[in-house]
Amino acid sequence: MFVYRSAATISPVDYMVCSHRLRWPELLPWVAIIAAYFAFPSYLALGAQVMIMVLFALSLDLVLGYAGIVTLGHAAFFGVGAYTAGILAVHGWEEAITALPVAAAVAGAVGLVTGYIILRTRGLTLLMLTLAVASMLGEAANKANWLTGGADGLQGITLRPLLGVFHFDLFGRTAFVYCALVLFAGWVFVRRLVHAPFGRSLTGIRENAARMHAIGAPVRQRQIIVYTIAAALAGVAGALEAQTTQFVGLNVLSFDLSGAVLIMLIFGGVGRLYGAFVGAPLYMVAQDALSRLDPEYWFFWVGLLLVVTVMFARGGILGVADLLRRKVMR
Amino acid sequence: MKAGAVPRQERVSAVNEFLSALVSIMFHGLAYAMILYVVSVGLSVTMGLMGFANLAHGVFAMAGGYVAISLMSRLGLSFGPAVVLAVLVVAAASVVLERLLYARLYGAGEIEQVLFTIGLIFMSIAAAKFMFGSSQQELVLPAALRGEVSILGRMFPTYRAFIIVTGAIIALGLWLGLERSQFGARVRAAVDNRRMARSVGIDTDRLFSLTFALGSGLAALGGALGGELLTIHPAYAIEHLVYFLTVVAVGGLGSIRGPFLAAVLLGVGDTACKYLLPDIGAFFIYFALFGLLLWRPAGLFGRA
Amino acid sequence: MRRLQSVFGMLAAAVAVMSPAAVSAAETVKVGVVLGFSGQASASVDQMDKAINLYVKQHQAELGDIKLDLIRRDDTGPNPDMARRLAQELITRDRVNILTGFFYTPNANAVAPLATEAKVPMVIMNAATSSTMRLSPYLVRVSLTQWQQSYPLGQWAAKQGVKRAYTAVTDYGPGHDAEAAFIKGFTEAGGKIVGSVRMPLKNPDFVPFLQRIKDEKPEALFVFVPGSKDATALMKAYTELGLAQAGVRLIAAGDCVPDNELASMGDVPPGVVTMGYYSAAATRPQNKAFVAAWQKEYGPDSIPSPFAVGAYDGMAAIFYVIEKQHGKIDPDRTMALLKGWRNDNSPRGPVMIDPETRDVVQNMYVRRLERVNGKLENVEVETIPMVKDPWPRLHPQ
Amino acid sequence: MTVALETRGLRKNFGAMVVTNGVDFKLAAGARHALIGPNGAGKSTFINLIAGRLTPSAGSVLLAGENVTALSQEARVKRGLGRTFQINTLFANLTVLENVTMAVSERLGRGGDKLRFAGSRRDIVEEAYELLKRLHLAEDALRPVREIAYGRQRLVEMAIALGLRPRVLLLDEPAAGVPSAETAVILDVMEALPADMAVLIIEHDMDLVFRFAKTITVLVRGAVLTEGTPAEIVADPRVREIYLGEGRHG
Repeated sequence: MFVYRSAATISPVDYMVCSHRLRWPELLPWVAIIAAYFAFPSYLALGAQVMIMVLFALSLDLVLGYAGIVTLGHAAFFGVGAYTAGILAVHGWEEAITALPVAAAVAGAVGLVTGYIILRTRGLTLLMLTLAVASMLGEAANKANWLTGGADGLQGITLRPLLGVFHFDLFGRTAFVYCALVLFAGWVFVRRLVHAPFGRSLTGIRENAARMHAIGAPVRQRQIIVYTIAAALAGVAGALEAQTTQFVGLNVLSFDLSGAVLIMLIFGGVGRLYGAFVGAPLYMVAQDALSRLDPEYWFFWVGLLLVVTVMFARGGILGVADLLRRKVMR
Repeated sequence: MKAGAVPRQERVSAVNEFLSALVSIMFHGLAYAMILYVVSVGLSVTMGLMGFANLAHGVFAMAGGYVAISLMSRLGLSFGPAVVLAVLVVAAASVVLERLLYARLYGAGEIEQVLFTIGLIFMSIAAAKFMFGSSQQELVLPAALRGEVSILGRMFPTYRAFIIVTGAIIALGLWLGLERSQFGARVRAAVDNRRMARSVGIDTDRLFSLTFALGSGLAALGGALGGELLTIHPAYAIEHLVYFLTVVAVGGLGSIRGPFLAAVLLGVGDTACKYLLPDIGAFFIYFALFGLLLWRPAGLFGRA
Repeated sequence: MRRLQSVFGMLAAAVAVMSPAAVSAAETVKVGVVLGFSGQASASVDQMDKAINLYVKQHQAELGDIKLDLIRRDDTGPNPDMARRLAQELITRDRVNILTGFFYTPNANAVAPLATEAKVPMVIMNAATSSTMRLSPYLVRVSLTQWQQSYPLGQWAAKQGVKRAYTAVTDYGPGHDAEAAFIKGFTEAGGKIVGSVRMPLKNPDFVPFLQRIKDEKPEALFVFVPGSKDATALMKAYTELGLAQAGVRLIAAGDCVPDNELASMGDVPPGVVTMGYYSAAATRPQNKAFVAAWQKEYGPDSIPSPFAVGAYDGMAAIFYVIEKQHGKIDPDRTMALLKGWRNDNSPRGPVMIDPETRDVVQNMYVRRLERVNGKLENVEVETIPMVKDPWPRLHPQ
Repeated sequence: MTVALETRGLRKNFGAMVVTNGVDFKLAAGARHALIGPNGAGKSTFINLIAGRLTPSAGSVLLAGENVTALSQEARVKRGLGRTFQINTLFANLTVLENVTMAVSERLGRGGDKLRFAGSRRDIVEEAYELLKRLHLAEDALRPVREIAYGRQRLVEMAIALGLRPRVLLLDEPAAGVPSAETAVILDVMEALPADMAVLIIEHDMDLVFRFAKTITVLVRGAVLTEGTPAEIVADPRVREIYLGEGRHG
């Protein structure tokens, strides 16, 4: 994964030891987010939703990009997080920030249990089982009217102002800043994780599980752990969605959402940490723009974009960018 | 005899009721299963042979339905010829698609294939909506298939009886065809070992195209025949995707018999659950999927 | 690094392109329309959109030099978070004066708090859950509620002498409402429910459910399924299984027989009775004129559905408040005008807004599904005048 | 002699096909032992059974006297068993140094660390790099494995296994697919292995086998045909028969 071309001058050990050092392009998303806050004050609601999806896609990247687990049911955890935060708020837990760890814990627990059961399988079977988990939760949420509000959605979420000061305003300023800060924390965490031996070993599992077994790595255990962590992170994203929207509908558990986040991530580039930061905004902005231009048939263009991406831009946008850069440097 | 006569009568009627319920479940479950089978078996073969996660398989079924319906309503063809022609048209079109697009992704990862086929589904939904409008299309059945037919003293919808019989014939034909014929032997050889097949001189490119055409043709057949049961509308491919994939996953990739058994299990099970336990009817398919796949991760007839 | 720069450059450019244009002139009224133009219900939404366009075309002149700016946004289906974001953007960026549309209840529910906060009147053109109205004082509804049609249908059925009825509804919010409303109306009037079943939302096949009901032999079967494809599938299953011949009468919520879908329902046996607020076959002059105008615009094969009439009347209400205020929309004045608004020219007959609940009051019609000149039609056979939503009375706050 | 590795009545069948047929085998501590046999004799299966990649149908595997038959691959690695693969089984998109670091890191039980950067353990990287130097791979340290020559990839295979500092090392055809000019490097590396490490090698290159091994076991149709010193094996008429027989087929 890490191609160090400019490394000829320093010793390989030194190079590898500082491979996790922050390089300045990594700060670009944050510059962009801060700039967006001031430059587009009327797009803050979209911005908040984009950042929620970035966090969600980031959690998927851990599972899909790093550990190589293809899932069509990642919305399960997003939804569990969203309902947890929503239900807490409806029942009087109106403090948003402390609800996040609770949502993470509940979603993580669901991830742990389901991961433990389904991660013994591979390929199509695993794909179907991830789908089944999300669909079952979706059906359950629809059934449990008394708890979730069913198809009408969970109403009556009220939140106290953040830190007692910032209430969730109509322009989405608070929501934007709140999402940005949580996303930042999520990024710091995920970045640490993927640059830690654990993250490297996930890459190893994706690249070659047989070898990971042969060097004594507890492969399945690591997969379950990362699945759990990613589930918790997706739960946080879901909780953010519930809190900023102050509403939770069944769509948070839908196949559409699982598919959308998968598309966003692959679109941006898988297993690169920054694919989520590129794919989610681009997809959502493109969707927003296309659905304005052509409300009835916009998904045709999205579909076409997907096909073209796969045909000509494998590795997503960042993959293509990498390729171009390498060609230029040669 | 001490128990008296009244309970006995009740018992008889309870038994009758139970039997009649059982017959209903079997009948409707099988009709549903046959459609699922005919559509999914093609997916099983193509997925097993080419290792291609083709989520867009349902698009071909939908296309079959649309073409058949258009042929009937616009060109005035009758049901039978319309279905046959629809199958041929879709199969031919699918080969073009396979050569132009699918073939480039045979070596690609699962992720790319999933993304690509989701893209195809999106495009198919928009295209169908654009061409045929967003409401569902009515499949006008010939008079002979409408109404009810009496089987063993009970009335059953004729169309469903027809579906069951046709489905069974197709299943038998496929089994004989793919187990006995030269083509079948090649397909199976290629499913087992692609590199080996190529090295013994099987033209895998052609074989892939043919198989793909067969798979899509079968999907089209299922879509057109089953248009009254699984109604044809733009979101068809995505709405039934889970069911098709489930049949394939449970049946086992590359298998002919597997999907049949899986379709019967799921079709009858789903129907039974709706009939007997309607409140959890929606969960059945997922529970079944979960249980069966954990028990046999490679499917009932899958090659591990 | 260059790649990231360029990516974000593109992003910024893309966003900049979509920035709001210059602030509106005084006589411009902006109306945000939030509907699922794409997605599951696109067929019904298409009808609504056509009705909106038709109304604007017919009544444009009445506005004089007031400019009406309809801003359409696609919420893509039951996506409350998206609907809310779109509404938020319509309010904060486009500065709309009125919000309308809302096919799905969850979407309307998610937007309702925004209406309160931003004081933007919100005209619901479809979403039919009674409790929604309590979420904001800035809501009005011009379509109907489940209780409004299924409760009187229950009463009517019992009065017709039906003793034993079975209910079958789709297992989600509106279905639960319809079930509760019918059972309440039916049992209050002396009927007995012999069984109830909830059918899954994602349901490829209704036959097993109906087979079971057929085996139970009730006198009548009450059904609610969401419109469109489910309705057709249900009717087909009813026909195919010969429930009518077995003596089970089908009585259904109007949603099960959308006028524009009747052509694809095949040979539905006679005797199906539904309760609804609109039938394209109604013979009152307002409707004849409406259908004629519709077919002139969209072709002789196009038939308006109740969804269309909901949207059409929604536009009528919006035009009313625009004209009354000469294009200067004040939220509270708008709400005052809407409360008690009455329109006798609606294709569905007289319709008004209850000043208390802000919900629609309208005639409900008992219709028989019949073949007229070879085409299936909902023939109105009985009128229950000016029905209020019974739900608030039965569920006091 | 202390026994580093032992199998007792080890048996594996796939359906009706018996691939390993009751093998009793002992590997002494510090041994230089080769397992040879014609194609399809079940050599790789035998290695996979020992390593725990396959589960035996019957019989047992003992590591330093401990029965490990029921243990996972991971657990066996923790008990000092290392292996290479006949077909390169590497992290193709990672650099050579990363490949080996991964193994060292797992050996030291640091592979699951989550919140500490991998680079913060300089000693681990250094150890891996030292290993690369010993295997003449240092100049390729920062190149992705997929970009280096096949023969050098075979060395990475061994480097990864050595990064585990195994007491028992299983080498599955280390020179397979390597041009004969380059096998010398591989032999060099093998000869420089620590004396206390027990090495079991499967190899078709008889030259390599006879120069390296002190003991040879011949496996035919899943069963041990004979075992002895290289000289004894060369002299054994049954072995000659098999190899000449095989030779006739080309």
